Amino acid sequence: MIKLQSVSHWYGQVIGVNDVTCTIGPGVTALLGMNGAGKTTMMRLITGQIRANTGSVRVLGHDPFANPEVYRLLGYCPDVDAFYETMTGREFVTLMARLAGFSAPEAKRRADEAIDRVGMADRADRRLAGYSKGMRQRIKLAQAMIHDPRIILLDEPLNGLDPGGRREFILLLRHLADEGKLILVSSHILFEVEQMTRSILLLHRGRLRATGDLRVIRELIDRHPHRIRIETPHPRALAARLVEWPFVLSVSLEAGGEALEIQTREPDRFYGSLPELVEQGLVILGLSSPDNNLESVFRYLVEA
Amino acid sequence: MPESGLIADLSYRGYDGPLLPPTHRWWVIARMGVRQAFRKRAYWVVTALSAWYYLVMMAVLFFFERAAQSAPGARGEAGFEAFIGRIVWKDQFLHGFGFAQLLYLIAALMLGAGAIANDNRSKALLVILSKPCDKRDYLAGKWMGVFLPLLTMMLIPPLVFFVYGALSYRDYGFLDNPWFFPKFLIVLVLGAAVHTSLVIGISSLFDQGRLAGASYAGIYFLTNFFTQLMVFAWLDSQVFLWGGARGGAGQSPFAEYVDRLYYVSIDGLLIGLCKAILGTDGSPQFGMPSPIRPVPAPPLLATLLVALALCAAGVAVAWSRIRAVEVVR
Amino acid sequence: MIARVLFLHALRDFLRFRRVLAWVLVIAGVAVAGWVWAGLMGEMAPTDVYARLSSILTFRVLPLAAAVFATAVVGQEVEQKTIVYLLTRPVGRPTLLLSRAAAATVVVFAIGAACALTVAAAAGFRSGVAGSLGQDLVALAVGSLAYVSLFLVVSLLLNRAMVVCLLYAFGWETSVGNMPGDLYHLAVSSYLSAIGSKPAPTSGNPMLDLLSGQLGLNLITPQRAWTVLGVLIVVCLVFGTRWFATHEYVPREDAE
Amino acid sequence: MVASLQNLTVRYGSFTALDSLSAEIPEGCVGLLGPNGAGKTTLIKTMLGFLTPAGGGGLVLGLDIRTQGREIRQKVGLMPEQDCHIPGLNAVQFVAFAGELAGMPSELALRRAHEVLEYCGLGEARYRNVETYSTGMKQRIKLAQALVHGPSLLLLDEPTNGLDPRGREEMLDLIRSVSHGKGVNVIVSSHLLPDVERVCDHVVVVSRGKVTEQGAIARLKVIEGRPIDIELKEESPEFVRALRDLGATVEATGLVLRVRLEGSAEQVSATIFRTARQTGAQVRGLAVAQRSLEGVFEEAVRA
Repeated sequence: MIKLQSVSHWYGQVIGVNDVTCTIGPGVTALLGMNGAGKTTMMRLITGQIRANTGSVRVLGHDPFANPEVYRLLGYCPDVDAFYETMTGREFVTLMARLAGFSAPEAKRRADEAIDRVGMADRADRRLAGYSKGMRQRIKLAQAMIHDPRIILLDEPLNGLDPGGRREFILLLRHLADEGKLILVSSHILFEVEQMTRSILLLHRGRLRATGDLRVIRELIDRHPHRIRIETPHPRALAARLVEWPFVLSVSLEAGGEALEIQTREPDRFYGSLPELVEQGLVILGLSSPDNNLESVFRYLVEA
Repeated sequence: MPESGLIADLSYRGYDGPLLPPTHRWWVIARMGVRQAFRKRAYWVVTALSAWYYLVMMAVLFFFERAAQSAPGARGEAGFEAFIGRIVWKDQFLHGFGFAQLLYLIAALMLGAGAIANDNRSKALLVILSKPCDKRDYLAGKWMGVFLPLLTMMLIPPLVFFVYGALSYRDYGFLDNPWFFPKFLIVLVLGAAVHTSLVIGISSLFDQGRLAGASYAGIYFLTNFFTQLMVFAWLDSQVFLWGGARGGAGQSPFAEYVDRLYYVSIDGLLIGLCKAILGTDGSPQFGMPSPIRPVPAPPLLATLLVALALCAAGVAVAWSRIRAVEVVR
Repeated sequence: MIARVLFLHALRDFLRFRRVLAWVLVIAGVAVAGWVWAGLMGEMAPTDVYARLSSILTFRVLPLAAAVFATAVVGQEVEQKTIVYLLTRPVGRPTLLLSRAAAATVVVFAIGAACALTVAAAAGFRSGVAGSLGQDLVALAVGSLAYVSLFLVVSLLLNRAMVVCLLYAFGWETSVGNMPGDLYHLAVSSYLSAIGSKPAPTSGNPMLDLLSGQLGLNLITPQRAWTVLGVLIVVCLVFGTRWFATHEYVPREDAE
Repeated sequence: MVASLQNLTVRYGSFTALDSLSAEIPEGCVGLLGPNGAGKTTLIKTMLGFLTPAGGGGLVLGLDIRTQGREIRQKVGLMPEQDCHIPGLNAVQFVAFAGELAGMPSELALRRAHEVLEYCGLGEARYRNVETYSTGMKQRIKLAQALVHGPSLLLLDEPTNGLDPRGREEMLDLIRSVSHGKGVNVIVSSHLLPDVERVCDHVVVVSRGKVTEQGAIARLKVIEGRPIDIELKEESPEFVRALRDLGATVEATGLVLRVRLEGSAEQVSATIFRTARQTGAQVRGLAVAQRSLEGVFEEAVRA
């Protein structure tokens, strides 16, 4: 669907994206990165607002720059918080539908349906100037999916949504992904992204740092072995036994005395041999892996 | 060497220093305005430029005096006497004030156009009102923040000329009636107040300094344009009285209003105010003889009322436009 | 079809209440100036009064309106950051630019025509004024198109376009009419006055001539004026659309 | 008690933003939660004396919100949700100006501005104009201008909004270090519940203009009957069936099973590991089940 071939782009001497090569297929993919890592630049390249200085960008086989063919199949929810403030939400979405080439009645119908889908049906007739951030975000979503695009790009879509709104949005995204659409979401709220997808695309300082499934990437981070925390009434006894296992790199006892933390590069073997210890009378009350989530993976990958 | 080893705890600590009573916050905002104005180089450039009439006048006087002394015998001296006789000292301040109007506008734009407009765009009110300030402090502070630098800018050139005049031309009657200078200061205060109120009022209507500046300049030039029409209407009636080319029968219905309509613009009003307060109709610039009679001064009370009305209007517009805090549900 | 939607959206945006109010005030100012002035020039022939006023007032307001609305076609959208919604629609950029420019031209012409009408009313609709008014309306039509396309190109190239356009209109064009030699060929207004109503060469009052830019000679024949303006419009629009279609219009990446 | 509000009612025209809302805000760090348009921002504005309530009243830091608005705002630091700064100033000038506005003498304000900027991690960007700041830095300088006059109550409206993960972590550390042991009470109004969980001890949930839930987070998260959450490596129906045979009630959602089993914690965990080994399932997570804050939020909002 989307193919980037050694793409670079810079504004003056500020590097936006530097030699990125990747392909993005259907389903939900998360575009992650620090502020200024090049996420917005990449989004603008794919939506054809800017042109790559080197390399090529292909969306559905076409060069997206100022290309109406691509925009017929692409929906974009921009990161800028800007609107035609004097219009109402419904008018704005209807206008966007008309500009997508629908007739007046068809545009009205689609607008009402999209506004309903983002839960703004009762508040869409007020002027945009008075909207809260969450409401503006929903209107932006509505206009992004009004013309049944095959690709939907969302730049910081969760910004300002309340928990209820975010849950509805994630369900909506999953539903759209099930219809075979390609959804690229750039977001900073990692614990939300984790609920959306496991396929990530991590940019750091303009370079592509990691792509693919989160779990696989986590395995590949060998510089940071897996940390596993165990809550037990007798940490020292358990620690003595764990140290004997060859695949346990380190064991550290927490000050509170009720828990210990081990580091291992082979989590599978560790989890597999734990039950034996329990059978030999050692007690494990709690077992968790503090860094088996997107937040830690992100932190490890973008460490200076 | 401090004997006991000490690692300071640089984490957050509260502020327990003195806190002034949460009143008269407007002075803080005004001082910020003044500080920002004095920091701008362009401000001083405009101040210097606005003194050009006074500088020219000083140069003219200086060279005439030199020429008179170097010329042989009494003729040179007499020529200078005649020249200086023609000069009405207080009118020089009127002309200085009149010729600097454009620069006063530029200063007002530079100081005031963005005063509230840029605040609207950057939502500065949220910061200011979350401190112990309210709308009154904000408006008063902003107004003074523009008024004080504008008044200083208007004040410096005439002050310099006054000192120069008082020192070197005392015996030519410069200080015969010294009361004209305090009156002139009142003119400057009113002039600065009118410009400040109008530019603050217009600035509050926009959220971009540039647009506010463009609108105020637009209004200024449009009304000024109107005064230009009156200028040559006046010249035309002069030429006519003077038996000029266009004989022609009756006089147009507006002839007698011309000298009033002449003042119907921002700079016209200020010049009118200056004439009315100084109590002069003005006299030819640079002491050059000229057949055209200057436009007579407008009635003092009427001009004063119009000026104060403009000030009130500007402030009222600004007050109504400053919404305490965007009420967003 | 989409062009019509763009045209109507731009029209609605340009004719917002606050903007219309501002221009109504301007036209009111013109009316007052015209009425007062006509009163003063009691004995002058109405057509001459009309022609004089139209060159001073109407053909000054036209470039002013053009400067405001031409820069709003693209410049304002970029500044408001709402350009992203237009650029990511399945609409060719030329259509986008031209339909919004058309809306701007229509609004500018409307303002110019309103000015011309008030000035004509001020000069009294007596003999001949209607004729020169008609002539002026034609000049205003082609003038608004010329000014809008010229200022559009300026707004595409520079981001501080409004100031540049105003300087051109009020600085260059007002003074070029009075300059010696052929400098007047470089001002749109000279060509427009060749097409529109032409005030009598001199009115015997040097100041009046200075103001209405009559001091210099204006030897442009209407035919040449039409060709030059036509070329100017075509060149500006073609260059503008090419430039708009090949360049990036994106709010500046916030500095890290 | 930082603030006590008695049936506050605020109306915008016909819309009732706060509907006789009563709340007792305890010391320390309190999370203010609620869906869009529930009245959170209105509550903050009323506490600061921006809006005069149609009915009811309250005290903030012992000062009456109806009459002593200015005194409250001198003791409180507000970090607004929207971006806001004073145009044309660099960071130090801006924060010093905020200090002077709060009543600090100008030279003390300048010294304090440097200190607070250093503290908020803007030490090296202190002389740059605020317009050139990134989203993260804009959030920090908003916190700095709220802290400059040493407030005893800090109101933070969406402090971590728009920050990247590292920025969010640093902002949360900042808030936690200010609110614990420095004598500064903090009220965090946010939509990011995990952030609130990491920083706050108490929570007040506002929905449709009323307080529908309030209390210590720890207490609210407890589920009666202490069920155990087990996370497996892959789904294993045999494991679930084996547990059910042992009389446990099991609710499976994806890889996580919520198990209720009689017996002490040690016995339950021993049985779980034994069954896992027998059925070849691999247990990767074992914890006492807690209601997520989102769960608390959902129930409070639905009420």
